[in-house]
Amino acid sequence: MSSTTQPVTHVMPARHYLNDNYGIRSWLLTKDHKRIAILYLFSITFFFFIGGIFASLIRLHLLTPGGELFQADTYNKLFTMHGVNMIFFFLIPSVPAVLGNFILPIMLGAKDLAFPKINLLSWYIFMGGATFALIAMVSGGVDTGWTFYTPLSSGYVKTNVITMAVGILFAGFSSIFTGLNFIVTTHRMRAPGLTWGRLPLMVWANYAASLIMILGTPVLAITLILLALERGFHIGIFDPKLGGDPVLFQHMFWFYSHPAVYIMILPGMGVISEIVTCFSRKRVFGYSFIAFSSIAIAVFGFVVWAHHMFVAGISVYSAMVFSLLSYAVAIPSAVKVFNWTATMYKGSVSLDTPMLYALGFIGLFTVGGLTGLFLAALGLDVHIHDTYFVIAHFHYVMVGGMVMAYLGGLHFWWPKITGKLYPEAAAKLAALITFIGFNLTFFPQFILGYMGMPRRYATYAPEFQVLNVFSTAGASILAVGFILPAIYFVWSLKYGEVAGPNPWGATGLEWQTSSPPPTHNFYQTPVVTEEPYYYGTEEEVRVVQ
Amino acid sequence: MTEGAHPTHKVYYLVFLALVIGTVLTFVVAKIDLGFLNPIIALAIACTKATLVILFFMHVRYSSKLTMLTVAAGFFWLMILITLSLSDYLTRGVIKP
Amino acid sequence: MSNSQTTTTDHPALVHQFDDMVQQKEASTFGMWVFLLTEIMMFGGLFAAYLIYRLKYYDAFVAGSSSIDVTWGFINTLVLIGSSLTMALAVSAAQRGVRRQQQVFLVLTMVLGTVFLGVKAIEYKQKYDEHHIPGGFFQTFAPTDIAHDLVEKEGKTPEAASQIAERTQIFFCFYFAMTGLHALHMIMGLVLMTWLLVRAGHGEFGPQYYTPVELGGLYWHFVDIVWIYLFPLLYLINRTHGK
Amino acid sequence: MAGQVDALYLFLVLITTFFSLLIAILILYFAIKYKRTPGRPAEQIHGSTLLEIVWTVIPLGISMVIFLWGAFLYFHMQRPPSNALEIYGVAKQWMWKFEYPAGQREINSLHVPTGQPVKVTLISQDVIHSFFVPAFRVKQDVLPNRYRTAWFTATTPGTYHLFCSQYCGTKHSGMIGEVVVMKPADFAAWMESGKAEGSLAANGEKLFQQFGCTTCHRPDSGARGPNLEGLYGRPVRLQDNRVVVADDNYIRESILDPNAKIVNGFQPIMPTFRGVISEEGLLQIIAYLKSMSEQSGQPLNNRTSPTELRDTEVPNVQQQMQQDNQNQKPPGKQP
Repeated sequence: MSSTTQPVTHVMPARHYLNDNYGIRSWLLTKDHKRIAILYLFSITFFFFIGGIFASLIRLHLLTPGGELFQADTYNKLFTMHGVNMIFFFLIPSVPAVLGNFILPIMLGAKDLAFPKINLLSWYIFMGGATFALIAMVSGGVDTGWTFYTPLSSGYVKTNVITMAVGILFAGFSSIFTGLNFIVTTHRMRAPGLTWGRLPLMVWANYAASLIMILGTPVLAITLILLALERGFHIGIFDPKLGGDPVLFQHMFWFYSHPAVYIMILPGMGVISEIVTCFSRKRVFGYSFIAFSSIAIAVFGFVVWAHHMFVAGISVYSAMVFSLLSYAVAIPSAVKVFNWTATMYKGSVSLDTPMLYALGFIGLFTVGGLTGLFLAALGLDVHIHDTYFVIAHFHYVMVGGMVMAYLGGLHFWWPKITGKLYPEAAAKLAALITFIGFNLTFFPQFILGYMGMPRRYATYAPEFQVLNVFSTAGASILAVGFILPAIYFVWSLKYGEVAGPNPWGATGLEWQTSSPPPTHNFYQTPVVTEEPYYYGTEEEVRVVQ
Repeated sequence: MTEGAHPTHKVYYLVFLALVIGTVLTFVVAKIDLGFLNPIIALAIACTKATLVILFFMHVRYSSKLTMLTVAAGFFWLMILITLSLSDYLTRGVIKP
Repeated sequence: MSNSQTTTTDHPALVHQFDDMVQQKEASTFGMWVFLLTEIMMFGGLFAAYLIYRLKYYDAFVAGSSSIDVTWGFINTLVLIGSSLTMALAVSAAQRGVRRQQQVFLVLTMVLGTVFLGVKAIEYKQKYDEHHIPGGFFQTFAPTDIAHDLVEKEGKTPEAASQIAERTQIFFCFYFAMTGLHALHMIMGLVLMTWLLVRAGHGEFGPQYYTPVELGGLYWHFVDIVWIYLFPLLYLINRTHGK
Repeated sequence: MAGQVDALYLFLVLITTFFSLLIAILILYFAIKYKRTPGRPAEQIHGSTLLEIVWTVIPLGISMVIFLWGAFLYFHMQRPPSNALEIYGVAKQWMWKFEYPAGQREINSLHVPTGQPVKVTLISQDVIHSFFVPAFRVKQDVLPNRYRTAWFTATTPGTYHLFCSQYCGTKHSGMIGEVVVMKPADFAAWMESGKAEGSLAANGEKLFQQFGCTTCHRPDSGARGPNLEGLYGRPVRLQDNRVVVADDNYIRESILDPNAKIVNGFQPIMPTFRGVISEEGLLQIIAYLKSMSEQSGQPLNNRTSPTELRDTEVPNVQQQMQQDNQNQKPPGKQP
């Protein structure tokens, strides 16, 4: 790390948001976006590990074709709860509600988000939803799959679907409020001189994701309400026996849940843009193309949902329309990948931990994105739909993409959040273990999928076993890669080196204030005079020496 | 720009009058058999009424472009939801399996 | 603009994250609009589903719609439009800082809103008496009267009438889901009004700060707009014959 | 079909490999080549519109090729050939039931001949299932309210997996079966040995009688219901002047929801049979109506083999025609 080799000893600032006041009330009633981000960090880390335990149990169970570990219905509950947990209570809030919440107002040079009370409220709503979800989980679990397809979920299973739906509904409203806050803050609270063309790409990406949150989530909300009504009162809206159409549920569900994958990945892309520029010491290649591709993904993301339904009985014409539109969303993603790669060209590249995660992201997201083309190709999707190919694809995007980006971002801004540096060697090791474990876990699943192993199977045909064993082995490595950071992050709080305001020599307003920042972020409102990622000559003199 | 300008009371009363007339008109037209035009007219009147409320009662006529864009985005996304869902339902069975 | 004559950086209602009242008002108003955007999508999901089933079961939707007493819906539309007017006037009064007028118009708005909900309650009671509540929770859905009317007034065959009547269940699903969600918004609106009324009583609103009333107005008008669409979609699908 | 799907798959695998390697190699190359060294600052580059255009247009071009290729295959998959061997499948939690027109029934196994297209018409009794035979690259969700079809042509004798691929509840992973592909001669022998008590059409005819359908659906001019002879597969003009084809889904709807589509010139006087006739019963009635169409000289199904199928059907149909004639009664009251 170039900056830490400099003979400068930093000291923690005397006053910052963490020591401004103490006590449980000062946290639970805080309106400081940074503290709310910390609250979110604890909450979603909890859910990440719960979901991770479910995942480990799933992988253990699949070690043998006969699935001796659990009964089929226990297994079904495990994958349902793994999905619900990870998607609604970890992935969707991960970057926006933790990193975005912390860093976005500072990046904008604002004192806080536009509506701090609503921000706090959104955390409480999230925790309310989490409580419902936990109640559903401990009181027998849910076994519908995270997709809740009717009429199975509305009339056939006997588990706590309604409780879980209410939990997800709450989590949804929490993300609506986060998105609302981000959008208003981005529009109305930028520092003087911070024009749209000077916004960091992290802001653009979170803005795009927020658009999806506010436009898509309400449709999920109404869908879940209808599902709960159908299940509770048997009103017939999705029940074929009463004239309802179960496929309509899928339309309404995927209208949100497909764009939702962009809620998950877009903020991650924003993180990557920050990291790649910083550790290449270079302005980003094609700024406006990356910025607008985020918006393009958000908009196009809404017109592709039925590619989850090519074999569900939708009309042939409609399937063709949705397939064609699905490719429209692939292009902006490709543009981003190429631009990040080009950013490294003739840079001054340093492979610190965040950069390792970022490079991992680019590679794995490329594979994940390209395998999405398989699933959007109509004739091919017929074969691989609902097989392990789909599982592998979205884990490449969600874990290989989003979780990598989240971890990269967490390492990148950890010094800013806590004022301390994590141990670099351990972190690099963890990044490497994660990368290897991830590929070993999920790459075999592409092959399994093409061989025809359907998803959500508690037992499977013996010929699939070898690849499943690989996958389970990989999962155990991956688990190590995820547990390590939890350990050394906690360690760094006490023993970590003091980071100083700008350990990476990065640009951006968040690095101009102290680490950790003061409660109102800046002692005086910053004025922006440069374009983002201005790693110009003075910078080189200062940082590279 | 500031979203502070408001119309006069006279405008409010006129809009109210227009809304009442629109309501009565919807009611009357619904009783006359115009075939496929019935729902179209009903929705056209409803859209007009909604536009009046949005423009005057909600002051969008006097607001920034951003507000107008927000309103437009709402209806645009609603159209995405409706048209693309219908693109399935209306073309089902067109190609004989 | 009206509120830029005086300095706006030392108003008691200014919260710390904003630089001045102008920024605060712009942010709050925009926030409300973004919130209404989510509301459009939430009702939009119902509208889309409604449209799909209406195309599929048109006869049943006509029959179900015609079984509702249109007079109540008509009255309610006028009531709600009236409340929108009083709300707009309340905002105007707040902007001018006339405390008495604010209170009068807010109370009027609340009265009209309550009248609307009262009428809604009467209608729901009718549905209950007629066994038109879908699902088997409150009572068994039994649209025998609709079938009877179809035979008597529309000249349908008994078989066709009973099949159409059976399908009105889906129509009533939407009737209750849409008007129910709307009524829920009305109730939330009334809570909001009460809060505004208290603050107006303290004389908090004036030319420099009336954003809460303005936002309450935006919300109330939005709820009104939803009803403007619900009225023809639920009450007037096809009234050209029958009662 | 499998070969064509595999070809597209291979094409995509090549594309994926190429671009993944391209990106990976570039990243590694840049990371090493432009490793941070004191004294060599980064070169600030804004971007290049030309490059942006290149890497927008090339992926767009490639993806359009993939789209057209995939759409072409899909279109093909959605249109079963007319000479297909027709099999009916009923899915329920958690088993598959298959019925052959000649009356053979199987549970969780499906016997098909090589070389001939096989069309499976599918319906679910409860939740959504999915008919998935990986070896034939065929998958189709099985809905509880509409018939869906899947078709394939098996080429190599053997036993293949049949999976339910749409999560359907507790024993989802137990809802598996096998597709047994046999040489045509073996298949014919198997069909012969497994013959049940009556063909689908014959059973359908029994139901037709039992539910009194013949009271109204008669070939004479005074009938209160449309004549169903020769109906199957033909266009029908409705009361509102729309023309629909009388396919499986139409017939199903007309039995369960008779008022939905009224044939021109008839009154909506048919009661619904929802909840009265089972899914299998509906399939039998459809098979019966289909057999009446084939009998009345309008073969929609130019089936060529195996001939045994026709042999088992024809006597039944004749028998049923005789019964029809016997059942002729004076026309009922005109509405």
